Amino acid sequence: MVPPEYYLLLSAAVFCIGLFGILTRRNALLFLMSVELMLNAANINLVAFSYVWGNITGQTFGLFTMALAAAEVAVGIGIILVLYRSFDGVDVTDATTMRW
Amino acid sequence: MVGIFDFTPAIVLLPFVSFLIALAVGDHLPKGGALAGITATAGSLALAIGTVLAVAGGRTYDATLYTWAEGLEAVNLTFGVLIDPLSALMLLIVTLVAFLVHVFSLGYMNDEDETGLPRYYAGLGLFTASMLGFVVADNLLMAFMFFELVGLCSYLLIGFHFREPGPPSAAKKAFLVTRFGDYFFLVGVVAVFGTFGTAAFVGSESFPALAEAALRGETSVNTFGFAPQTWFTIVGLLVLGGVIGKSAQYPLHTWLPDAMEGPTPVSALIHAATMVAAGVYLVARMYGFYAISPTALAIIAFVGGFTALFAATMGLVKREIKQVLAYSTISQYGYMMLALGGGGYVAATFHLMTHAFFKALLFLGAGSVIIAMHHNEDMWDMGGLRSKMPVTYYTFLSGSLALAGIFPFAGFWSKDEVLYETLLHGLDGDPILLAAYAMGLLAVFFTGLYTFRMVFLTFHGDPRSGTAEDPHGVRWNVKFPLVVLGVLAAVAGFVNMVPVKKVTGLKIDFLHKWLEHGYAGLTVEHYGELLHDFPHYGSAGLELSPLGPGAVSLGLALAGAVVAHRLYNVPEPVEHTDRLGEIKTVLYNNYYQDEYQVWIANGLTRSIARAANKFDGGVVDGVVNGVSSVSLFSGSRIRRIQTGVVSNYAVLLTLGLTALILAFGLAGGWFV
Amino acid sequence: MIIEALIAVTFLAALVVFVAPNAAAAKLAAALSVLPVVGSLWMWAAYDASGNALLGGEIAFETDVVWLTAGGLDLHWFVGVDGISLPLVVLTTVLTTLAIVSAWTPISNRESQFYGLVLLMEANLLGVFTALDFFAWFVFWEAVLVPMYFLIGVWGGPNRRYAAIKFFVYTNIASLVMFIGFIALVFGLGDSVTSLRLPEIAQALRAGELGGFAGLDAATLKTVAFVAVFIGFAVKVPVAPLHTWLPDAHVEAPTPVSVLLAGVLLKMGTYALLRFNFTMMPDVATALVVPIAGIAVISVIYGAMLALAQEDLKRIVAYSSVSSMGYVILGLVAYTTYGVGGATFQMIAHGLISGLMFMAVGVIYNTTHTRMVGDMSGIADRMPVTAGIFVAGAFGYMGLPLMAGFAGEFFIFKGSFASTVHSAMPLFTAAAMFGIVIVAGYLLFAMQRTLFGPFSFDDDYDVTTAPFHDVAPLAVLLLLTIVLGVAPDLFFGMIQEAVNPILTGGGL
Amino acid sequence: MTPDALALQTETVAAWTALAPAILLGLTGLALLGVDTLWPDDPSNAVLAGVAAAGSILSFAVTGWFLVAGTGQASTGGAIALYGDALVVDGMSLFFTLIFTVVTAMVVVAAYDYLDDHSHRAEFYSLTLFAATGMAVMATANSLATVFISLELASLPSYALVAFLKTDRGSVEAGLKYFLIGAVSSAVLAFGISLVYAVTGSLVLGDVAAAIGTPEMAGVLGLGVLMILGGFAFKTASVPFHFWAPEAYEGAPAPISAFLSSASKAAGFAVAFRVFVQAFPLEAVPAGVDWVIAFQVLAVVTMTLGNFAAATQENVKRMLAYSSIGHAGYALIGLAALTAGGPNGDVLGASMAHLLVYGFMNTGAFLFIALVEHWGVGRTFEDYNGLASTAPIAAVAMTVFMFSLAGLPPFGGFLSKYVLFYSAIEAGFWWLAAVGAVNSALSLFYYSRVVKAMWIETPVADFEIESRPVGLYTAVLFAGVGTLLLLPGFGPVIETAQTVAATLF
Repeated sequence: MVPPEYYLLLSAAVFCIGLFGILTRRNALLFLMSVELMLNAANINLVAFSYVWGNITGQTFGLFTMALAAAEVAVGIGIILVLYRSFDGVDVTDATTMRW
Repeated sequence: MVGIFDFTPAIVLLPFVSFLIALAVGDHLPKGGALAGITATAGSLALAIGTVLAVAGGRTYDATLYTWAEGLEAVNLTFGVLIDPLSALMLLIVTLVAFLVHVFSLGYMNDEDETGLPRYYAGLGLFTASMLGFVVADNLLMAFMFFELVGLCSYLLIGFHFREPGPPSAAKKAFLVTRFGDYFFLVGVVAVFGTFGTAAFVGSESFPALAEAALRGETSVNTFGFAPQTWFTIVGLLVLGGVIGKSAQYPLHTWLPDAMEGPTPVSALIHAATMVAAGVYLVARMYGFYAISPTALAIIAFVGGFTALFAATMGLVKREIKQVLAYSTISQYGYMMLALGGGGYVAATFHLMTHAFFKALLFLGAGSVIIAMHHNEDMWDMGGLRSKMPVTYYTFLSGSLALAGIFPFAGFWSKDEVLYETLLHGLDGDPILLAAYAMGLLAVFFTGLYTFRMVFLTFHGDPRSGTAEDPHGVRWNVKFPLVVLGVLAAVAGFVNMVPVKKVTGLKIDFLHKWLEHGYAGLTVEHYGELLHDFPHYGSAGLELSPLGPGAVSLGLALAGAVVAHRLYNVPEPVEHTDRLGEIKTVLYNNYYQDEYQVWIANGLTRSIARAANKFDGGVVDGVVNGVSSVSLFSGSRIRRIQTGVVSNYAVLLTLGLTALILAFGLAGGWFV
Repeated sequence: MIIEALIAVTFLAALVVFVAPNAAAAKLAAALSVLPVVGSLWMWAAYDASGNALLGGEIAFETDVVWLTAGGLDLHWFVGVDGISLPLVVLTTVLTTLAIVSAWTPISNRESQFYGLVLLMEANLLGVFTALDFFAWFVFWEAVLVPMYFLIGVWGGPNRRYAAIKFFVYTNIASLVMFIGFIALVFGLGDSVTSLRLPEIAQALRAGELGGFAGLDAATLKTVAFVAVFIGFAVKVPVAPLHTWLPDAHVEAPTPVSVLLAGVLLKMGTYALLRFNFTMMPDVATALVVPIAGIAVISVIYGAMLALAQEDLKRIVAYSSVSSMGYVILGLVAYTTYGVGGATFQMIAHGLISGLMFMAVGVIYNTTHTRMVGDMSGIADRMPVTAGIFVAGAFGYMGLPLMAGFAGEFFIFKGSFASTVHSAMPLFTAAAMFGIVIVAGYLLFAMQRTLFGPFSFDDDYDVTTAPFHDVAPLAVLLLLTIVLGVAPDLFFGMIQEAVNPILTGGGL
Repeated sequence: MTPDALALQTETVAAWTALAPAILLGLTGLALLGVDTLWPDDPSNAVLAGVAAAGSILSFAVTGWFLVAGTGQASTGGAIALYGDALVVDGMSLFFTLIFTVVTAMVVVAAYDYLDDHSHRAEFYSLTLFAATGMAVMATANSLATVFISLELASLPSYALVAFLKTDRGSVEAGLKYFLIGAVSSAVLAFGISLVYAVTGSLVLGDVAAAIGTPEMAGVLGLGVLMILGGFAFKTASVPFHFWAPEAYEGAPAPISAFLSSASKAAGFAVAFRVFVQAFPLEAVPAGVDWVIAFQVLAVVTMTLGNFAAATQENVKRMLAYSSIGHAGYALIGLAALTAGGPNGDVLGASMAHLLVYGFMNTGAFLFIALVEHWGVGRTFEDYNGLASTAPIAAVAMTVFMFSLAGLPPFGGFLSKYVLFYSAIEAGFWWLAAVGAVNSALSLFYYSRVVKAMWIETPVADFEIESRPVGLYTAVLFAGVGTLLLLPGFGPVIETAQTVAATLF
């Protein structure tokens, strides 16, 4: 079988890719997608180690995570819409009326 | 049974009551409270006479009347009354002079329609009360407290004319200079308490007695790590600081001439009987403590002698009559100090008494002249007053003869004894005493000179101004005190004619006898023993006829008088000061004593204070404000992290977490 | 219960005045503030306890109930007085009433708030001087700041905002430093104390039951805590160089507030120093005698020199307070009956005299609208009575015998000169005593320039005699000063009874 | 009371009833939606606010009753575990629920006036209630799964609520930032949880605690722990996950700022306390994973940054936002001052008590801001000048909040901060207390600026304040009275907090 460390490395890689996206992308939607990547990195771990440990806790939680991710996106899209309306654009770096 | 001594507190309290009366209802009283004051002082005088008679009967009195602070597991601080020959005599002098000054004030203040009379008489009353309290004090602390009150009164009275610029300044100076001396006095008082645990003057547990016992090795006291002899000298000199301040000895004499800004009766009171006398009286009061310290005695004598000469020279060139008297006062108290230092306890007391009479007389006489001259004090505007105001003239003359020390007036006997005692003990081989004696002797000549310069300029020759042509007359209330004092100035010396005794063998040194009884530790004999045992005065046991020295000093005095006669007893006298050349300016400026003292008090101290203020505002407070401004600045920087760009937040967030993880990873060794 | 009654009455009075209409507030506050005066005087008359409240002596009018339990240690409502605190209670009530009366003229806006806050502060001050449980005490201690902040901030002079905030934050930081030091000490005591009652802590500390804590061994902990607590209180006193909030606060505060600030609030600091540092940790205090006495001397001389450099009458008196408080520190560290007792007495004396001076300055200010020495001259010509009392008060400040100031200072000098805690104490004493010359210097200079000489005044206000209710408080204070100066035993007896237990044992 | 409480443990009443507070909140939220749908056209604000307030107050009452009755506490047989230990009702959960419910009540009452001229009121109330439900569940979450889910349940409505003022750029921006940071944080949290699961093979806190003793993969475990810590740091607005807070609080509708800064923050601490104490007990964690140090760092940095940044603000609302970051730092002491075998119950309890008091005073302060916004007065300190002359009562309340936040007596904040520092020193962390003391001294500076503006300064322009909104006034005064009463009434609070906290160890 595949040693668990590999799963960890994979998930870490995915997580970092997501993080990289967040740090570099200014488009709100891409930002959201990157977050999804990070969440899925977590899911990789959960599922993999659910197998390693031989219990389904991980898989179940993985499902929950996906559902929550969807909900999050729903709320996020809403917010991005109003963002688009009031700042006519989805560039997250435009909204800087409040600072310091 | 109720004895006269039960009324001793009344001697002090009567003037105090008059102070309260004048203060409270003075405005509504006739003569603004003067009568209350006169009555009170008269009462005090009567009681004082009674006390003196009782003491003459061989009785003495020492009682603690009030516990000011009761120490638990610590000493009590008390007020008490000590009546012995010395204090009784002083009571008599003070009450008499105070009484006469009150009477004189009727003429000087009331008749001249001065304002603020209640304040004036309240001041006089408190002044008298404080001085009397000081005189009867039976311990050093009480003495100090009344000593200070005397200082307060002098401030109030010197500054009586507070609406003019001069008096307030003079009053401030008087208090400040004496306060400087009193600082050392207070340290001395505290030190006495710390050393002996008591400040009583009399009794086997009194601090002089304890000090003597300690030196004789009979007991031990806390001398703070010094040798007893050294420590007692230090303490004695500390107390002496107050004496030098109050008795206007060099270098703290500068306040006294300025104090002439006060009303003339006040000057009489201050200089003759109260404030200035207080210093010398204090030394006499605790003479047992000084007698055991050669160093202290030598310093006292030297300071005295120097002051006597020093002040006399300055008296030569003054224009205002009161200024001359002021410097003569300083000079005369120098003599008393000289006597005390020279072991002439009786002589000092004697001169204190005679001086009280003739100096009061001279001031009151001067006051009468000033009334006559419509408050013009410049002697060069006077002249020829002899015919206009004979009573004043002859009494003033009597006082002057006494001051100059002309036989047989009072001053002659006392000053003569002062010099004699000093010389006698100096010849035991004490060069400092001899030096002091020499200065004292030289001062005699100057005394005669300035005294008669004053007399001639004021009363002889032709009038030199309109006012001198027809002076303002004076009434009985001025003349009466003058006459009384004039007589005393003439005859007071007969109470102690030591030379005569020495020559004729008659037992007529009444003052000696007077001071020989009383409390064991406070008698002349005891002081004699102390002087013999510790500074070894008179140990050589040499005999010296009083006639020689007496003749010398009398000769010098007469010489001074003659010179004055030559220079100033002419129809049109002129200033001869130019002959002095450069010295003249020096003398006019009083050897620049005021200048440097004013510079210390004002220039130096104030600039230090200003520097301290800058430091306080800049550094000390600067740090405080600095802390706050630094915090606020760092705050304004910290908030800059919040750029408002959400991507930066993500970056910072990631960096923060990464930093945390790395730190822990490295510390926890996860990555091995 | 008299103490609770006292505090409660004052609180209620404060509330009543708060809601009263502005017009009536002044008189109402004065009338109500008489109640605590009566109460405290009754306490003084009825007082017959002896000994030190912290060291097992009798505690008069005691109440002790558990309030709440937090963090293992009970917090008590524990109040009572002994010979040290009772005089301060009396001082507080009397001075507050007089300050209220003296506020009638200068305070002309938002009166009800002003007098309400004054009474509120009085209530808290009473709490500070009577509380014997650390927590209750600390609550009152901090609560005093709030009314003071408003009193300075709302009714103060032009620069009042700065002064108020400075006072507020500075003293609050100090309190927190003190708090940490003290709590660390309490935990260092471990199980030997079951509550925060000061007597318990004091006795445990003196019994040497302090253990190590937080990595510090007992000795170090004690020293560190002592220093922390000392600094915390030194700011309140204030001791140089922690004094700079004081002149600003005084100059900006309205006169009645200055009176309370100098008269009572500064005493909080010295009182706390006596109760905490010098009663609980005499061994550390005597070990640190040189720095402490040094600070005292510096405060005396430095404060006096600063006063000498001031042109503003209020600043002069403010800095001279720093100077006078230096004497108190010197007396405390002497550990003799007269030293510590005199220090306590000096708190009262200085409270009265500094109050008198501030009021006198205020009365002059009321008509001249300036406090600058240079702006006026010959005021005595127009305001003879005020000037007279001013002079009397000034001489009291200079330590004129038979006035309270001299008694306090002389006791301190006598006690500290003979102190055995260090061989150099006589030198420290002599050095500090020179303050009496400097104080005479600046007060005499100031009086000569303002009160005396020919009358001249730049502004066009007509300088007239002050109204009766301005002068009356001055007269009362002057009278009290003289009474205490002539008969210091009125307080000094009970003070000594409370002080003497401090001087023995506890590592001394 | 006790019989009923005991009854809850027996079969007569189903154990799930112990969740009544959370359930009530959730039902109220649904009910509000129902009202909205059934009601012809726009339902009346009063009804909605009434329902919301009633629901939260009822839930508050029930919680209080449970707490007094001893449900889930030692007196009645200890914590009630439900659904395979996924949830647990114990004293601590009830204590926190108390905070959430009372804050929710105040917020909805205040919102009654605040929403007067807005649409979508029903959504506002119901979202608030749902968020509250999430928080109540957070307090009971006993498994990392429920922790994550309940946390999201609390967060998602909050995002929407912050952006509630759709047309207001500030509100939208705040919502965006809050949401994006929140999303990242939740991802981090999820990943952390997955890592912990990877190491321990369980999500139930107890089992995790049992499994972490094994040293292998300590690094992964530590990574997971720190990431979980990060997730909670977001909820509690602690450095470095605090960046959303200033903007979110400033831009959001003031009642929501109050809600987030008080209740949501408390919820974050609730889970943090439970997870770290129960899942990673100090006795068990491997040496390399000493999370206490991390919390110490966070506590110091957070309180310092919050206070220093707050000191230089011109905008009162933003100042309060930073100050609430600072207070998060104080509350973190509860975790930072833990020691193996130390007086942990006292420390944690003190922190909980502080959060309760903070719930009152901070909510009150933000609601005062809401009141001022309602009046249309500006947000800067200058705009507040002389406000006391026009609205003295509200100004008095605000003064109480400010001094209480600064930790001055005689207010609740003084006592809670006192006990917090006290217990920190007790635990031996006197330097933590010292840092906290310095900070609260500095905080006094900026809090008193508000007081100064209101009372001392003279108004620049006279205010046109026509209305005295009853709801806002009620909420503000309630908070004020609570802040005052918490000084004398602090005894039972701190005792309860410290007892319930002690049972966690």
